[in-house]
Amino acid sequence: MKDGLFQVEAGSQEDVMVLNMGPSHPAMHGTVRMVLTLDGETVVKCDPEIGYLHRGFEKQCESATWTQVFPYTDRLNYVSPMLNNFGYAHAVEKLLEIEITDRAKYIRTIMGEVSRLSDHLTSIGAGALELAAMSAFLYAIEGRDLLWDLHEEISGARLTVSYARIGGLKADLTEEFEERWNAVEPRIYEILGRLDRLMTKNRVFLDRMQGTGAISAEDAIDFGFTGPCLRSAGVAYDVRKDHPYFAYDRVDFDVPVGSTGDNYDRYMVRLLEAYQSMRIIRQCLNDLPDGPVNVDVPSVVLPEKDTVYNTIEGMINHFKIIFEGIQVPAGEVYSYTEAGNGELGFYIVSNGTGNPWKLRVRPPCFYMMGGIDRMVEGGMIADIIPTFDTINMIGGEIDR
Amino acid sequence: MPTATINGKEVTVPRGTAIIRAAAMLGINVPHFCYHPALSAPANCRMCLVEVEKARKLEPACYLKVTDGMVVHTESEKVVAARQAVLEFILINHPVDCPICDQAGECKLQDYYMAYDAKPSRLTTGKVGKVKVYPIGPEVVYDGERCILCTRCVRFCDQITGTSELTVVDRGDRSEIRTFPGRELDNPYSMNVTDICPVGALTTRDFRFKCRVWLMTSTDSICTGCARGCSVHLDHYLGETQRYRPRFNPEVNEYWMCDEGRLSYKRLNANRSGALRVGERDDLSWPRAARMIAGALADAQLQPDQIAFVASADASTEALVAGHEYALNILRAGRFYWTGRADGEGDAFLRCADRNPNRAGLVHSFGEQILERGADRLLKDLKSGGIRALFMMSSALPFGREAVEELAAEARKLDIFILATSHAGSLSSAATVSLPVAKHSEQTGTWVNIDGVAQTVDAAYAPPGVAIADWDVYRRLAAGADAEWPLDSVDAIHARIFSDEAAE
Amino acid sequence: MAVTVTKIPRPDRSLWVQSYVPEVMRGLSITSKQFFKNLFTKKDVVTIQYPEVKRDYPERYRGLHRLMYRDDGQVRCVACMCCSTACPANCIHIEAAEHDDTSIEKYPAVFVIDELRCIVCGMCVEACPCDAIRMDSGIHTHPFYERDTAFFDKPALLELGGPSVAHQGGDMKGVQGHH
Amino acid sequence: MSKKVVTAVKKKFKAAVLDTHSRLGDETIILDRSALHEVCEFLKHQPKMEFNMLMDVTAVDYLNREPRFEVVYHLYSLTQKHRLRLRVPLEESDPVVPTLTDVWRAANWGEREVWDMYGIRFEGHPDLRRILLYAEFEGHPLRKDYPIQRSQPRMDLRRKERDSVEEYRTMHRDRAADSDRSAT
Amino acid sequence: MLTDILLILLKIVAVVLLFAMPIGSLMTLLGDRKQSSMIQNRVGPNRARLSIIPGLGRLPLVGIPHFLADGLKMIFKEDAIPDGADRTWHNIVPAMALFPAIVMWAVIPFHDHYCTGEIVVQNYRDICVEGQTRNFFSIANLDAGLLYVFAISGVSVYGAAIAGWASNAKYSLIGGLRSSAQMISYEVSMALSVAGAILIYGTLNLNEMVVQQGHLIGGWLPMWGIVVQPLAFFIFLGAMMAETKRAPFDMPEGESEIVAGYFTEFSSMKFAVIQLSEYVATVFVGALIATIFLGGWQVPYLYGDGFHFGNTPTAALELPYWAVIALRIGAFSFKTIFILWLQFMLRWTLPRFRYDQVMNLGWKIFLPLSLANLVITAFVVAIL
Repeated sequence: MKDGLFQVEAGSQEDVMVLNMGPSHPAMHGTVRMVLTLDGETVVKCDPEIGYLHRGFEKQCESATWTQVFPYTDRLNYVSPMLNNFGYAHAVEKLLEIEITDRAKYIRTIMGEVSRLSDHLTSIGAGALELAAMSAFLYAIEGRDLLWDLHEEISGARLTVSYARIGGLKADLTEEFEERWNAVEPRIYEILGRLDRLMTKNRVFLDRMQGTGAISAEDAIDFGFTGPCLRSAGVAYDVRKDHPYFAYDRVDFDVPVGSTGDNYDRYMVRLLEAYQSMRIIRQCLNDLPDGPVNVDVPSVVLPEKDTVYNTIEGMINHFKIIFEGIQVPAGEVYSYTEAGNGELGFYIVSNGTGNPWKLRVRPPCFYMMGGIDRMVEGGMIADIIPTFDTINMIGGEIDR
Repeated sequence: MPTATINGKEVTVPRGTAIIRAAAMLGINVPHFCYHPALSAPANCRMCLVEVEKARKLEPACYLKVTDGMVVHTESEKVVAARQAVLEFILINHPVDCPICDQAGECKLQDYYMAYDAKPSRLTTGKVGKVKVYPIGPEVVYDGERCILCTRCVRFCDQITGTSELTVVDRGDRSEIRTFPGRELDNPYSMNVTDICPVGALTTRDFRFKCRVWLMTSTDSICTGCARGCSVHLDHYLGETQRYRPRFNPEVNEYWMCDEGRLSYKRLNANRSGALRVGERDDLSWPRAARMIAGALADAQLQPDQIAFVASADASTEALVAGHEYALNILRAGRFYWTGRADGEGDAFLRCADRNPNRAGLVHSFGEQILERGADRLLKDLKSGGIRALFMMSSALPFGREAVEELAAEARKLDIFILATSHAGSLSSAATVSLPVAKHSEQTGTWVNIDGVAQTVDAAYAPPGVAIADWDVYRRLAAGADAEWPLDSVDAIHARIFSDEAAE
Repeated sequence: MAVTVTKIPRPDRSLWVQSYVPEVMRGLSITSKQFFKNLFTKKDVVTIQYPEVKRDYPERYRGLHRLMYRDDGQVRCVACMCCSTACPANCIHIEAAEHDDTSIEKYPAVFVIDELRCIVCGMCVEACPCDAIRMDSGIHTHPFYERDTAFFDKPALLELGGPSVAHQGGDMKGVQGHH
Repeated sequence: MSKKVVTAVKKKFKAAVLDTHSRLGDETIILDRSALHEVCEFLKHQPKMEFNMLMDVTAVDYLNREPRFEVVYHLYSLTQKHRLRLRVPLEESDPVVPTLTDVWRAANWGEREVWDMYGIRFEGHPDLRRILLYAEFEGHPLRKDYPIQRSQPRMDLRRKERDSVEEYRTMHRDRAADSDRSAT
Repeated sequence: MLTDILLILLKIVAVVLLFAMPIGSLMTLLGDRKQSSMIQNRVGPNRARLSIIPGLGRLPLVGIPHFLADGLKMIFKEDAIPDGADRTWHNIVPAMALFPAIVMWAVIPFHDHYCTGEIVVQNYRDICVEGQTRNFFSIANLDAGLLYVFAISGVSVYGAAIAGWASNAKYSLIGGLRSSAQMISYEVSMALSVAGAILIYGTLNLNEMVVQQGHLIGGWLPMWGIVVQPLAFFIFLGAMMAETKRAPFDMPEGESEIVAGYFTEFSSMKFAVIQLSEYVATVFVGALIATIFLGGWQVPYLYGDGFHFGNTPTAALELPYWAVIALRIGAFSFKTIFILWLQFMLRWTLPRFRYDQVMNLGWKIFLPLSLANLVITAFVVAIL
């Protein structure tokens, strides 16, 4: 063995090996690098390194109009793009002091939950995949594809939806949407059931998940965990419940909460939340009110195309919004919504022009990655895999 | 000195001041179309109606003079309702033209509609069609449908140029702007009407469809077309100047500029060269090139009398000061010449016969006597021999193409011919060394106009290729010669210029 | 609203679980059910055999751009630059020019979309005030073997396009101008 | 609810509170940096406040304004369900704030990102490295005077990175020494 | 003498090239790809196509052309050897991995010895009268057949361990270490679990074992290994899967943890050979389990002269000898493939163990269980 490349000497406690896990590694989705110091297979030190997917999101947003930010937000947590869209729209609406229409609220709730389902399915499936249970992964992905078909149906794209608009939505639901959902619903239930039966009680799976990557509630709070990861540690914090927005105060759903904060709890939180999302969508579809999807504020919402084509008033309105951008009053706002991974915050500073002066995203998994070393140190290399997965770090979101 | 209260704030103004001016003093903008501070106020657009307490109806702010104790509201409910009504009326016959209208983006109608009305029209009848793309003058195109008949253009021709080409013809909703029979809008200041037109009715042929205004960035600059040095807004997009618009400067040009100057921006874009060439090599870096130039000058072992330096009346004062320093202490030139554009036609308003923007700066840097040694003299001296090395600043030449070729032919015979230039041409291909320099839109510079008004402007965009600011050229050449150089920043040069002035 | 919390059950490690076999059997029952089902009926197979079978894109699907034309076959676009302004990726290049027909006045002499740079967000369609550009061609952006071929110019975009039926310009058309 | 918090902080740290506002329901305290640490300790541990979560750390660059920078903290209380924003203005010439890593560990990565993006230093931070960008990056990109199109110089291959084995050994030695001490 | 050598060569060719290798490599395709696609609601490989019968167009042939295309591709891929690797060992290692996997096949009986004379069935055994028995259906009829298997499988650990070591890469090294630890550990329970079977059948000769499994308990229940040693069957299956590093015991390659384990740094044909050896070993596991626990080439109630229901001297349904041989070889192949199918089903169903859990399973569960199994079997055998 050549000296300096790596050393494996017997006997001494001190002899450890450094292993670069990533950035190019099958399990480090979204290119993350973990500099591991290993004692045998035990991780004694973990130094996560992120930023390989940094795209200058916040810098770009500062030179985009308020509307042009939407395509960028699609690419934050790219597994649940709708939630980012809505989170951002919600923040700007808060700054503009606009209350969106009831129908828009319900549609946002529905599509947000569809996105959340796809996020949870991905997390569960990818976790299974990385534990080598390939079939479970593909079942989950099949379910996710059905959900993305719905994305495509109403927004025109599966992933880069750009569906929300400030003051409402790009378009109403299609007429067939409810029919489509009725067809998809039983299949998603079937897939969730299949995943549950394949894994939840399987001892191989339990051994891998239980007791690994655990974090206490105090630590989780201290590190700024939110979402399923915080709830798995036993803290029932869900923005949808604690600070309801959209139509969440009008639907009935439960918040699954774990007790130990280990991988198994995180997996279960996601699985059970998926069922809750199904419930929410069904309720919203049943109570979906009629009416417009966009608010009646001409300075914010683009006029109808017919008006643009045929009247100078509509044309002027259209032009002003396109070339100047929406004029958002100067001020600052912090708005928070529950994204797939936890509290997705937008801190926006406007100087009263068509571009944001500062647009900060609080990516939920950023703070969770900040605590991951605490969760994997002392465990084995193999434990990093389910831990990293149940945290559900999304590269686009953490690196922006 | 009457004192009035506008929107709750008191203001004291000279007698005879219109409410709109008084409001402007308080920073309150009263929307208007027909009113222009340099023109008379006909109060025909009715957009500036404001509520004056104790008056029976709303009053035009552009026309009504402030009287003592007047209480004015410019944003009251009544006023806003009136503005909405005015806008609705104006828009009744306005075509759906924003996509093809050059004014879109800086159009008052758009601004006010979004600010005050933003309501759909109640109009159900068709719009009145009028003339489109009407060539009202050689530089200006008229669109009758977009015109709101504010008559600013008519008043401009009456009151500013005194040429009176324009008038309103027809009545009611068929009214249009026209020239008097047999005439054209062809005075040397005709393009100003497009600036003052609040909508897209009058547009310039030059800028027509060239670039959308919202895409451009505007930088405050000056026009270098003549010694007047009118203040302009230099609008540029993607590193290219798209147009000049006059910028209000009461000391120089007020609100106006001449057509010739307005079109002089074209020189900034034509034939630009950003390549640095020494001999046959054009892949050199500035430090390397500077060392080679210094080496070549040292090797040639020239007497001061064999070295000539040609200053330019086009260049900024910074460039001239730095050039002077370089010529005296590093180049050690013994002969000084100057070049610049030949005189043209002038008039009593803005246009100067002297077409060089900085003759004053030239005199300031090189002294009065240099004016006697112009381009003709340079050509003559070159022909008579004696000059072996020539350094020439970027400049226009006062004579025609043939004479330029002649000069180039003479320059080819020299041992060393260094040309600092921003354009590619026969002279630059004749040069042994061609140094790329920035235009005035690309560097910080101070220009002194015919009346001695100095204006400092900043770079609007980056120069092409490896071109750099004039003063920086001399700094780098000095560094190449390992010489001491006191003027290593714009600030240092400014310190020298303004301390000189203080000493005088 | 009170937070309704469900506590997640921790599975008890009974012999049933601990002995591996029953749960493995259960897992096998799921996978082998799918296996035999698909072996004999292909009922659950969701794969679409792409080049031979094509999925129908929904009506709102954003695909390749297309330029619409007027009744007389001329390009509908008037080069107002709204789309290139709204484009977050800066992928639309337009050069405007003057049209001989004064009723059209302005048209795009050059209209190029860099389809590789395009992020398919649909902002251009939303921004178009003339119904000139659409993304409903139902064709997705195909791979390009050379960079140059990704630039779709006006003829290429018009080829995908169709006549626009949108009524435009208010009642302007009915009224004759008096030139 | 959180209005009371603002009032209490104002009362207790009169000198350090520069301003407060509550636009759009976001309670905001603008603080002098000297009291930041103390105020945060107070906010975290005071009953009825219990800001046990640091939601986010970020900064804003108000170019051409004095003071130019502002570090912004968003706090949340899981027990009281209220939020608070702290803003700490900083001069361009001296962009330093005390770290909050010892109050909330979440501040660790948040502050690293602010350092990375704005070049604001956090005094006492245990590991103030760049986080999203690489160590050799020149400048701080979210500053308003960093042009969006600017490109970075090409960097050389790194010969050797931080030696984690060495770090671990030191750690291990210290730990061994500690246990030796406690044994004797 | 010469004919013997020729016969052995013929048998080697037949077993290795007609059975082990084709099934082994086809499994890469059918098991790994086609079977998984069926489980996962996909179509699986069907893009590479061949035109075999003119006029029928190009057919996907359940993906077999993919296998050919892959082989072709592998040959032309670059053989990358990491900087600082031990080139000699790096080059030798694939052969070292393949060698034991193939050599083990020597003792697998595909059928009973060929009888040149007449067959009389007595007490569930074929007895060859008036003729010789010829060993046509296994390469070598070793009396210590099972020991030979254990011995050779002990050698196979070197392939993985050295592959990991010779690559000069950390992931490979971890993979190599994991595989050596795992393979050595599982050999213990593997050997102990079949010890019960050895006690019952009283032989180490695999063919003899199979012959004995033709016995019918109570006249109807075949005395297959799985019937008399059910626990040992599960342990042996698990241990053999661990031995061949198949999922869920694929720690040494665990792609989500250590990229690809010991063969991370192998490419082109070298990679293909390592893969192939793994699959050949997998097929061997099928064959061995079929031999020991599923009655090998035995078809229930079928003996040399036809079907017997009960301990009768004459067949209830007489069959010609060639048909019997064909049925039995078919049965053996079917059983082997069934075990293979089962292994792949498990692979696509179960998550992977963790490294220490595998060791626990081996030492703390399989070992005591197989010991207990052995003791109980010993008692029972002694009593009977």
